[in-house]
Amino acid sequence: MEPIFHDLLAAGGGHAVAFYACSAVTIAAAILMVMKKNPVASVMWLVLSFIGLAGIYVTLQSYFIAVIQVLVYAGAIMVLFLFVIMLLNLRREDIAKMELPKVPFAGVIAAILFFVSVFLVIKASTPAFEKPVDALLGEPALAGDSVRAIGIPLFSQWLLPFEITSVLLLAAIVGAVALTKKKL
Amino acid sequence: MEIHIAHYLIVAGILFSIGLVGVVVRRNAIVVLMCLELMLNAANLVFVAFARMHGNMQGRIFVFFAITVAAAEAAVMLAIIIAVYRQRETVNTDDMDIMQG
Amino acid sequence: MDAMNLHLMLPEIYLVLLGLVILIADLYLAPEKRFNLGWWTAGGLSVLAVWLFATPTPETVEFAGFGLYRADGFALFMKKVFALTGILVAVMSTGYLKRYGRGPGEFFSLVIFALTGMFMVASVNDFMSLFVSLELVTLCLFILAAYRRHDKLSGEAGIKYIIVGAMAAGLMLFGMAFIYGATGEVRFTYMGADGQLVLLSQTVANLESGWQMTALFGFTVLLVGLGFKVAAVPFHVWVPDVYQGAPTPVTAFLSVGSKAAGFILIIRVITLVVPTIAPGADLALVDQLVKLFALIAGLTLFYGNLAAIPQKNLKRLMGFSSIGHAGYLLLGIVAVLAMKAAGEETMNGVSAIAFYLFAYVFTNMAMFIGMVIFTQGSEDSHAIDDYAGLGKRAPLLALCMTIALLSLAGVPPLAGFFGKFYLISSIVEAARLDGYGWLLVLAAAGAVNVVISMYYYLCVVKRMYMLEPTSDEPIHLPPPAKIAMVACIVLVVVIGIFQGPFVQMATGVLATLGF
Amino acid sequence: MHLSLATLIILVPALTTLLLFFVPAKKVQVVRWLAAGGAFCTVIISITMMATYDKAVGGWQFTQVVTWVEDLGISWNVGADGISVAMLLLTSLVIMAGTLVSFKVTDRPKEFYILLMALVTGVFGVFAGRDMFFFYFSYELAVIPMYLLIGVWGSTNKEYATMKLTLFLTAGAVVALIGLLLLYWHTKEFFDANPALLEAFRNAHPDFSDATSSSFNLLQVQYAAKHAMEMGGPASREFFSLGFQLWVFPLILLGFGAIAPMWPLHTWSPGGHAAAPSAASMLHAGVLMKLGSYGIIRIGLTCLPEGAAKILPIVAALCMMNIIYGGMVAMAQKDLKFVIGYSSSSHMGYVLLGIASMNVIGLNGAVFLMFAHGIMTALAFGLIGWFYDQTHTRMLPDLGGLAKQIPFIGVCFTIMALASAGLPGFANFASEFMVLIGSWQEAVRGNSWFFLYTILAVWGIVISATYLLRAARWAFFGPLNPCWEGKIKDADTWFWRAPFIMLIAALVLFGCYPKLLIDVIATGTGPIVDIIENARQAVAGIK
Repeated sequence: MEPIFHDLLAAGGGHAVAFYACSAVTIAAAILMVMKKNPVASVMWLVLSFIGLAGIYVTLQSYFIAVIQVLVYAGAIMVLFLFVIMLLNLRREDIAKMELPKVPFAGVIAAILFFVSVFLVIKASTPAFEKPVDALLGEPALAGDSVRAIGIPLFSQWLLPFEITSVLLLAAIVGAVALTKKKL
Repeated sequence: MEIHIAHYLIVAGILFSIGLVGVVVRRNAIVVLMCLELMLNAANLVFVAFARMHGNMQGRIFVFFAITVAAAEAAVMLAIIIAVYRQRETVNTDDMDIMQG
Repeated sequence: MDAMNLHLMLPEIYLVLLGLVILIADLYLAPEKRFNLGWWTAGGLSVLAVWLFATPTPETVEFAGFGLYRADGFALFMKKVFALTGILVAVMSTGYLKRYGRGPGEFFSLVIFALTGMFMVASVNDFMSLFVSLELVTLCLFILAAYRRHDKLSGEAGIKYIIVGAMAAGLMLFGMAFIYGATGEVRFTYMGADGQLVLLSQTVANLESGWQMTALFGFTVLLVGLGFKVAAVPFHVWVPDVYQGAPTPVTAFLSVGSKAAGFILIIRVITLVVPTIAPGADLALVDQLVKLFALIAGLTLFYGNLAAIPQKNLKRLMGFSSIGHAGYLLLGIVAVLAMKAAGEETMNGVSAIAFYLFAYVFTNMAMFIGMVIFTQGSEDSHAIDDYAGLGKRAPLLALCMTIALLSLAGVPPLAGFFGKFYLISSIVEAARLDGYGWLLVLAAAGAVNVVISMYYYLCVVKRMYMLEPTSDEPIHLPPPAKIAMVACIVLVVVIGIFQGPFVQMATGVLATLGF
Repeated sequence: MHLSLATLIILVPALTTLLLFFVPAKKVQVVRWLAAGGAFCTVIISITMMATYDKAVGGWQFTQVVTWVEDLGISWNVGADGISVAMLLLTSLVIMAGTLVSFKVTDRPKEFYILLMALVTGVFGVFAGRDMFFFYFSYELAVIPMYLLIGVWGSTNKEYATMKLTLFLTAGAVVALIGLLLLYWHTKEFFDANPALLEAFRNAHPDFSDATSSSFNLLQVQYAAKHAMEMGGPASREFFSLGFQLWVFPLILLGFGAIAPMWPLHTWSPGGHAAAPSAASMLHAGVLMKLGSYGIIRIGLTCLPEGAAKILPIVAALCMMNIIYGGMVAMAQKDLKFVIGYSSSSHMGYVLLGIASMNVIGLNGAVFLMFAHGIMTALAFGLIGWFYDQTHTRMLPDLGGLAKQIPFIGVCFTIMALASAGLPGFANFASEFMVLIGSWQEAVRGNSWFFLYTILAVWGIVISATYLLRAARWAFFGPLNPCWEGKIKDADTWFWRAPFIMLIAALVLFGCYPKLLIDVIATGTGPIVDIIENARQAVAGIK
């Protein structure tokens, strides 16, 4: 599958089109996710946003990450969300109204400030980011974005965080059970 | 039309900010959690973009761990939400104001 | 460097195994015997503590886990702090859980897993392990905070904590991504292309200015994320509610363990990733951080201590006071940063923080053990007025809590006094540097806050000794908790009078802070 | 291990505190006698120090140095010079009287004595300490027990008064702390830059042969200050420049001035005295307030003489506020303890004036007055406590004619009032006279403001005579208020009389034969005056 994407992206302007399309989908879906009053709709938009993000990963030639993104996020985590929403069977009035009282207002300002600072940093460091991404397409270091290329360092050099993650998942399982099991 | 790393970073910045707004504005705990997921994903995007630029694997492997952590966090948060819902039949964070300073 | 060196990680392996043993033993024990798991935990952790205290402070840094794990003096010191915290939490939880009556196996295994995370946090040498271990800590604490799941307060605390915690995680991740972007590396120390050991801070120092700007942004966002963990203003909002709502032993664990973990990481990032700049060079990068942290430290000090004054609930008061203490610890961070900005590698701030945390463990734990003992019934409310006349109802308990409060306020001859003294001394030292005279204002803020905090701590003492008791019900002091509390108090006094060996322990961490 | 007397005098009350912890609370007599025994030991020790202090040699004696926190240069560094010997004697006499007077305390006596002994440990620590950290440590140690002593055993608005007192004194302490830390780091820099001088210091002081550049040792700081000041003009030199001293000296002055208590930082003191139980206010007014002026002399004058030379003349104006304003307010008081409280703040003005005049006789007078006033005010509070326990009022209009009921107390009180008003033959007279002469000398030397100050200070004595004699007359003479008829007991056994007689004896002894004490004090103040004289010449002419 990789060569197909590769060829598509390498075609004149293909990369830019793919990037803009995927970004537009991701951002629009994210905004809608925040705006929608019904949590079920929010989940759906978030799924779309994550799929768009997977598309962006593809334009970065991180195919394996893109697959994981769809499988784990769009597939597993979001199903869990939907499942909980259904389980709780929220009454209509509980489906939160969106409002902008004073405290959240500060949050919006904080978010804008945050974005502005990201933007300023990027602007200030532009020369550093100058490398166009599509020019990198053929560079050999990236040819190896396969399961193998990720797997080998993951199980050798980066084994330690991997092992910690196993404890983390165990703790999460124990905790989830301890918090929700009816009889303990 | 050339796409630079900077473009990706700006997309990530926008996503992160949307997530931040959502966390603060939304009152439904589940939606807040979704917004938090969005923030983590924005950070993931920065990692992948920079990994692409540096041409090394570290950024991508980091993303794996980030996704794993996000999944675990989501599971725990949903568990807490269920526990809270059982007590008071709501997941609205505005109603969580028993404690006063 | 490129070896697993499992033997260095034995404490962590031991902890994971201990957690698993508790988890499995829970299945096989009769229900009424399950509460003994607390003693298993305390026993297991005591073995670990003895082991750690018997380990000599390493002379050089040793690496394990393919260079992702560093065994150095600072890590060892912090692991001692964590092990002691764990023992005390286990002791006070046992009685508490018996009253609450559910889930000891899960509770104690989660405590141990959180400790595992803290141990890893003390030893991390790269951003990936840092992120994963810190999340292990906070994830366990989320669950523990919400552990009284039939209690509304506890659930509320859990939700608030997890929202803020996950947000902090997002910020940290974002910051790390930018640092990675600037340097192309997530390890703090790594083998360079020429086979030499490279410190990430050197890499940052050698970057061109655009990338340094990116790295500075990364530091700032990362440190803001860590600011959430240590409860620095303005990222403190979760503290009072979570402290009040969480089960009291968990509050104790949070106030010491989580805070210490956050400070370790700030120190690690500052010593290993933020570049030291030679005198005369362009100071912009670190200088900005000094100013940022000085501001945060000042705000944290004043907010925490002023907001504590009107509190009616002791747990909430402890929450605000812990914000105040975070402010004091941040003074040490500012001192370290200022030293770095001036191109000096003396790190008195780090040993002051280490000493303060060590003293803080016993002081705070004594206080919380006292609070756990005080609530006889299963309810977990701590209105300060309930403590009226405690001096007559339970003289020993009142005495211990008074000493703990006075130590928190910084009164000699108690441990807290010397901790504050040491921290203020380190910031005055930094103020002697050229161009950093304004740090004296921060030292003055630290001094003023001694007075403010003295006020609200003494208000609690006043209730205990100067008012008449509201109830005549005698307070039963269960022997294990009593012994633990008195031991803590004795240590508080001993550390306060014979600081020498403890200061030596704290300055011992400095030798291996770099490579 | 050999323990010097200076170590012993700190350890004895500390050990007494510790022992008291293990005495069962029910054994009240054991508790009392244990505390009294501890206090008695300190009296013996301080009298021995007084008797054996070698005036010909002078300087620090009874010294002991034990490393405490090596990494920071902190040591258990104690000793006594002329000033310390006088102050230690004062403290031990007051605590002796205080423990005896407190035999009346029936509410939780064990805790009471524990706190009293802890407090006095701190006081001894300050007066015998030669290490800035140890000094500060002891100072803070002395402040906190007072909170509980007043809060639990006190009266009259005690909760407010005790909180105010504690916060004021803590605030003063932390301000002084910043000054001390600045001195510490400055000294370290100085010795780092001049390693030869560090070597010279080590050789000059065999006790400190392993001294490093970072040290809280007061002697080392003084050594650094002295040599730094020989290295160039006040404005131009690198270390201990005038600018530095003008920064740090005010910190020390304000910090210790809060407890001294310097106007306008005195507001905690009258209320605090009034609320405190007898023994606490005896210690508080008698000893604790002296910590402040002692700190200014011990650290401010010796380590920062040029700053002191510049600032103290200005501070003298504040002393006038103490003397005159304190005296006027005392006149208007109805509550007897408030009268004495304000009079204390007024008398401490003389001490500060003596310090501010910066000459031999003024400084000697100041230290002597610290001693005399300490004894006198302890006597006053002890006496007031005696009848307050029975009448439960100290309001002058409610009292009257008490001398008929309690003649012994009445006589003692009159003696106290006369002593305080400056009747010749009492230590107060001698010391206040010395302060006035010192102040006049300063005026003659060229600072003409001191003419005014001296005249005002003389008037202050008249004011104090007025309110004290008025208080004595009101409370003890005239017709007896019928409601006290047969209700109050006099100090009718020698046991109860002992503390008062002891204090009066001290006042009379040193009043009639001041040379006994002044000779000792002079050995301590002499070197300080030399230092400050040099500094005054150096800064003369600098604006």
